[in-house]
Amino acid sequence: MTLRVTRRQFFKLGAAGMATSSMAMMGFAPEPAVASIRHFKLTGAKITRSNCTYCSVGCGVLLYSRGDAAINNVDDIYHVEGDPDHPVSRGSLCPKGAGLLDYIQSDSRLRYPQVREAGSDEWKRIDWDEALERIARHMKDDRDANFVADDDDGNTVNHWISTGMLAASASTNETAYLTHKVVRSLGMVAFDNQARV
Amino acid sequence: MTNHWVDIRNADLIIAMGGNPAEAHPVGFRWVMEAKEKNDARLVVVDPRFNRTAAVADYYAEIRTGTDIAFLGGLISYLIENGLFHQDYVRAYTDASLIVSPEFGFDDGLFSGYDADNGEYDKSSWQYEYDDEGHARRDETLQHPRCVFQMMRQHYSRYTLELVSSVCGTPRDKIQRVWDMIAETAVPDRTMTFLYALGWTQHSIGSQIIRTAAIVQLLLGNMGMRGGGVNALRGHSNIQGLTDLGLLSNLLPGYLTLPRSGEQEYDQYILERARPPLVPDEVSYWRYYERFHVSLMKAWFGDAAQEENDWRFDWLPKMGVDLYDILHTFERMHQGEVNGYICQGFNPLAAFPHKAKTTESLSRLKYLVVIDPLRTETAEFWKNHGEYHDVDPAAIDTEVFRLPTTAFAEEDGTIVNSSRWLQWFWAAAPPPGESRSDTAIMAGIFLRLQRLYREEGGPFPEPILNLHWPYRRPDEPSPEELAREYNGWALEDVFDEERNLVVRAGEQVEDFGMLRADGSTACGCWLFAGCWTEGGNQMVRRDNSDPYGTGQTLGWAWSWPANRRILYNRASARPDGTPWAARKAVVWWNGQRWVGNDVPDFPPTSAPGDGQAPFIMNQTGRGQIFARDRMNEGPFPEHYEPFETPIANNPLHPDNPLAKHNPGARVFEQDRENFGTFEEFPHAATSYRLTEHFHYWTMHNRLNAIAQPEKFVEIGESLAEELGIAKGDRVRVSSKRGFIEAVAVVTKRIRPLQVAGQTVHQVGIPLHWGFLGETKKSYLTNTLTPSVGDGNTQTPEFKSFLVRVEKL
Amino acid sequence: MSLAKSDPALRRYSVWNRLNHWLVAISFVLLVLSGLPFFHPFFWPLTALFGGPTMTRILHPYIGLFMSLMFLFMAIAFFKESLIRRRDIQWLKQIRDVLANRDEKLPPVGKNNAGQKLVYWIMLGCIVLLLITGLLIWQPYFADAVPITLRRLASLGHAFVAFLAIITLIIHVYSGIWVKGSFQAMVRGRVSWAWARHHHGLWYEEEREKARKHRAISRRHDTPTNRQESP
Amino acid sequence: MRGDQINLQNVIARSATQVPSPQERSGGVDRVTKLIDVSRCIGCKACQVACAEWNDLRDEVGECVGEYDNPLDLTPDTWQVMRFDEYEDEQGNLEWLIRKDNCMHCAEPGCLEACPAPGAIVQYANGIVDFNSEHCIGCGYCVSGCPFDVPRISKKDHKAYKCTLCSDRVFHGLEPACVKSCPTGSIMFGTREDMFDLAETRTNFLKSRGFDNAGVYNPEGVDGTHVIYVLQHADRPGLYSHLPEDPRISPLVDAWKGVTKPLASMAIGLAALTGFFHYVTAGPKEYGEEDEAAVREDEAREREREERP
Repeated sequence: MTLRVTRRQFFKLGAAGMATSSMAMMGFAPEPAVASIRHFKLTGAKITRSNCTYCSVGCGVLLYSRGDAAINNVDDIYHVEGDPDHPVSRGSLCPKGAGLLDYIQSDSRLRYPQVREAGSDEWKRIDWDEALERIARHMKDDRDANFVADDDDGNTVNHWISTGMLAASASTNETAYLTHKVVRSLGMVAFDNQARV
Repeated sequence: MTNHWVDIRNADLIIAMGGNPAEAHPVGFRWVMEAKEKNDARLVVVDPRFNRTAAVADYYAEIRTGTDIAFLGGLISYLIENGLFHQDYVRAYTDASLIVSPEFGFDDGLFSGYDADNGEYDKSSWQYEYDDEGHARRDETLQHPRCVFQMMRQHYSRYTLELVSSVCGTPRDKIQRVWDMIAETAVPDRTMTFLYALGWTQHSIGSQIIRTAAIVQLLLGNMGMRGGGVNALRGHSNIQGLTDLGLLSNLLPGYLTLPRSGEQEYDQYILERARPPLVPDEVSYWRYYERFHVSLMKAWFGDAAQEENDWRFDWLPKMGVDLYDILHTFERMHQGEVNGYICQGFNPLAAFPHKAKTTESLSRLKYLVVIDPLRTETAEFWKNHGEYHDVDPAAIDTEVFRLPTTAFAEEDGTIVNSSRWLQWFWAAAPPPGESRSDTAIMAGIFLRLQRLYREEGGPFPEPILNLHWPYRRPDEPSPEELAREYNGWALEDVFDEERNLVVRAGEQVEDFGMLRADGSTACGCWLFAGCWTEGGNQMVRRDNSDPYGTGQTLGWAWSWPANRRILYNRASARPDGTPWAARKAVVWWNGQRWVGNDVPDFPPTSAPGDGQAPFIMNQTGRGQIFARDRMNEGPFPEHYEPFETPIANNPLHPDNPLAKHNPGARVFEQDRENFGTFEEFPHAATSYRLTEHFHYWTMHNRLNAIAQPEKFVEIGESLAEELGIAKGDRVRVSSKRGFIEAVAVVTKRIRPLQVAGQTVHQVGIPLHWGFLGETKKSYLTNTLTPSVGDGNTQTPEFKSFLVRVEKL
Repeated sequence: MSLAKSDPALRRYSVWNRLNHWLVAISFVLLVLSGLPFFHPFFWPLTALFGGPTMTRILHPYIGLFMSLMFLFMAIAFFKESLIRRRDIQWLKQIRDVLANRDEKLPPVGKNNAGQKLVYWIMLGCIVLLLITGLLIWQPYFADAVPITLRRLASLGHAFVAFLAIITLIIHVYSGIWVKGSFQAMVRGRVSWAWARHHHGLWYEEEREKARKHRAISRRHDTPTNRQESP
Repeated sequence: MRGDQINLQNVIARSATQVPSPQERSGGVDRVTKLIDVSRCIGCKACQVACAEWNDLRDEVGECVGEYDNPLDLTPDTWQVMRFDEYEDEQGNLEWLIRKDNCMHCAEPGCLEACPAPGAIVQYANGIVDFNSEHCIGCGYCVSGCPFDVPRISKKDHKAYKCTLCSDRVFHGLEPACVKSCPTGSIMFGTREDMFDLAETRTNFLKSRGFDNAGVYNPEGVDGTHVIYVLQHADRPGLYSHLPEDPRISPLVDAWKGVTKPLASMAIGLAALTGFFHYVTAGPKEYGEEDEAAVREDEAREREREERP
């Protein structure tokens, strides 16, 4: 989409920049150093098309990441800006969208499963298998104990209302669909999402 | 949205009411600015606050929160009495001509059939008058005293300018000015659009406010038109998708509904929903309900769902009550009737009304599972955060799991924006640490449960053991597989009536028209059928060309239903099939079929002569002015005061206490005790979003924290003067349910209102900030809000409640 | 203190006077060298002498503070002898004779002539102003606190006063070269009786008087060691 | 490739530089301009956030002082701020005037004129005035020089910072970050000509909506700016958080930077020269034989007086 300098060129630029600028420090500044412009931070970035998942305008965003998904590299998103092709947003973003980078990289992002035991005052790190096993066990015990096959009027209801779930209105349709499928198979009806709040 | 974001630019008048698009949807709001500049449109804001939208509006009128029905009801009366409505449209495309049952009545704020003891209506009388074929009687002249038009006229005749002004607190000249501007769009070639959001929904009468707006649009002939419509801007990025996919207590994907406990028989269940036309020969599309239902059951239970076992009707849970919504569930949780709760990317402690109750409720759980990319207040509800959240961890026995999940930037998939576009996006980087996708987490939990039931057995294991799980990686179904599944595919070759092959076994269906009720098709969400066809993934399409210059961009992503961009667009053409106005044309009849710049929302070959009406999802084929029994508080919207109102009674029915608040609302006893009175809490408060933040996420982002770092409340200059509060002072805002402290923003933008002969001060309370993240620690706004919901949807009344402001 | 053979007979400046003067002189020159680059790009390469532009910007004010302090001592030491007298006016009126070396026509002067006194007062004024204006524009310490207009005024003032001081300096230095023996005087502190008589007649008389008294005292308890001999 | 626009010599003015930069190769280089239509601004701060994100700036998290403004003022880490003003006209009509405040990129930049460090401030042929921190010495003269009070000196590195009009993006054929993000089209970017055409359209639109005094803010005092405003009340810029009525480079700065310095420098040289030639003509000032003789007489006289019993 924009200037594509090869990496070598880019290093040259950098080196030249350093040399000339340190000369400039001595007061004997050659023209180029003095006029040198800023390095363009998107040079060589990988661009991924995405959508902002804050509000329901659904603006198109471009995610710029360092790294080319090579096996020895952990790609890292370092810049986000609007997708000019998107018919609604046409490249613009609101302050939330413009700040998406700090959400992706927020210090508040969780990194591993944790549990807070009853009455405890702290989180304890656990591994995924333990987390999922314990959760499944909880759910099964509760369902086994409280599943309602027939209500007081003798109607078959086959529902489980002693465990509820809130689904995420920022999750994908695919997540939502699978979640719904699973939830109903368990007979859950105390089920909701942000549509109400 | 009935229309879509870009279509707003086709409007001649934009009414921002019950929403603050510049604040909450700045980028979508661009098209309002385009309409102003390119279409010479006017922007009018009717809101309690002179907000960011008002900053660029052509006209602003203040209004008391929660009184929109009065404002619009008065408008309806004004339009009718002055003949300022689209006569032909109303006669042909609305139910104005249908005759209402003689049993139906309305007296001093209550409709017929009210049971004061249970606070419920018997809605049997809320019907049309039917002939022997079960078809509604009609009077095309609209003169019959009981035709919907005359009933409506009579109903709103009470909403005079004087009354509206005294209810809303809006000066008469301003009301008149707004009404006049709206009336100008009654002509065929001018359209007005309503932009609303949670400023309308979050009231005990929210749904009815929106119904009133819909009636106005039908009167003006603005439905199905370019630049018209009733447009819900919606909140979260995929709130539309989750609603479409039915992730609500009583829904199934595609607005199919779960059976109620009373509906024991499958046939009865279908009959109830496969609605026949109430006017001869209308489309009444829901008549195909069974096709969608059976296809869903095949998608979920595969071969286990067969005709002989009613497609496993019994495997669907049935509703014991109308709704197990959040208020209902947290009430039961508070009673100790709920043991487990799973929050997938949801922060109820911050997001639900009456925080104290929420905290107590969560504390009574045995286990809580929080699946989120971020730290949330909910996940740490057991932790003591000092004055902001003062609890004793030792006294809370809830076991809490916190599972890290991917953020949008780290996953593939689609979200549905409020234009109903399904847009596919791609992952750009791996998630931090051990985070997993929500699908992997749900699959992980489910497969373990399935194993446990296989090994240990347990009550009613069949749906769990037989859930159709065809995924290549059972522990992490791919978005592609899931998308193909909700699009639907043929299990056997499908033929039409003339035995023409429609779709081959194993192929993806092209649209919901291909679905069948005989088990030969499977479809996870009929509404999304067509999003992933044999032609591939339609949701990745990126052709943004706009050949007609209408902004429809049919080649961009995929829009439900059937890639249609403007709903009810048949109504953009006259009954004879020619557009009402060239500059508003969407679809038209070319002699053989319906064509246009959008996908026709109509049977493509139904000739104008056949006389089918445009609102094909309705049994009447017409826009419903009269809601029949579909609403809990009445077929015609009526103004009722918020449950916490700054005035003594409902000015419309001063002598009927039953009609003070929404008679159809559901209120739990303990919550009723927690309502405050205006004697004790004199200030009318409303809560809302700021553009710099998104709910409780962005406070975790440094950039947004910098832009709006600390909690504040907005107070009008006159109230501030009264209370001796200066800009920047710290104030305490209390309601019956608790208090918060924040910085005072003293502003000219909130003015005192004269309501029913008294002065009412309104206080604005942004909902953002909490005790986590990068911003200054703060109290949660929902400490203050009341736990009562809309009569139909149970959406909490976040927008109108009472507080007392004090200087600290 | 020790005397070299070559040192003339008559003492004009004490050790402290001389050290003080040269500390001021050196820091003044450094200030000129570090200040000129900011005065005009023409002098920019001078920043190299101070380890680059930024270092120059950082050092300049500190040198300034030091010089101001040193100058204060000197100002006190030379205060009395720098007071302008009536005869100085006459001397200034005859400045042409001064420049043309027609010294015989000049009225006798005391320890300092009017020119030297003027240098004293001009420098005193300049340095006070430079100090004040300098502080007002001193980044990063005080500048931010100063109202923008005042800051602009100060920048202008600092430049202008500096110019004045530099001109004065040039005159001062040249006089040192021009008037033979005076450079020596500020280096070793001593001048010959003849030099004194020629350039500072009145001061010469005072000194002779002092010398006479001195000899009288020394004769009473005769100790050859401290006998003072003139050439 | 658009990257060709990177031209390390494409500088029309450099701070502290007497000789002109290469000017010939300006063919086809358009002057760019950023238009800020205040009448379309909703104060959402998208531009503010986009600016910080693009320039890798993260200012301190401040506090609320009772208004929407935040950060309250420009800082070395905040190169633009939104300034909110509630204005009630004579009829009591309320207007919420929200102005994006940042470097105006003057055609005659006071900062550049005041800067003593060669090349620390440059003006590119496209009109952008850019700070080159590498050469900034932190003297703060640019602050004195700016008629809009824009540059800020960092407490971290004591260098001056301000909006660069995203010179890096512009040189690569992109619009500045703030412009791209703007949701309402309040901020527009393009060639100077196009922006003035657009400004006219927007002004006429405002006039058609009853803002008779709508107009463009492009102060002549600094020979125009490369950031221009469309104002509803162009007759009273002061309404918009004290936007200067008639900004110009302070006469003080002019006096200080203008003629004074070359003249003074010359005078200094002259003074030194004068001295030299005086020495050549008049020669040194020395005492003569007569002084020595006189001294000897005095001594003789004294001696005989003292030796007399």
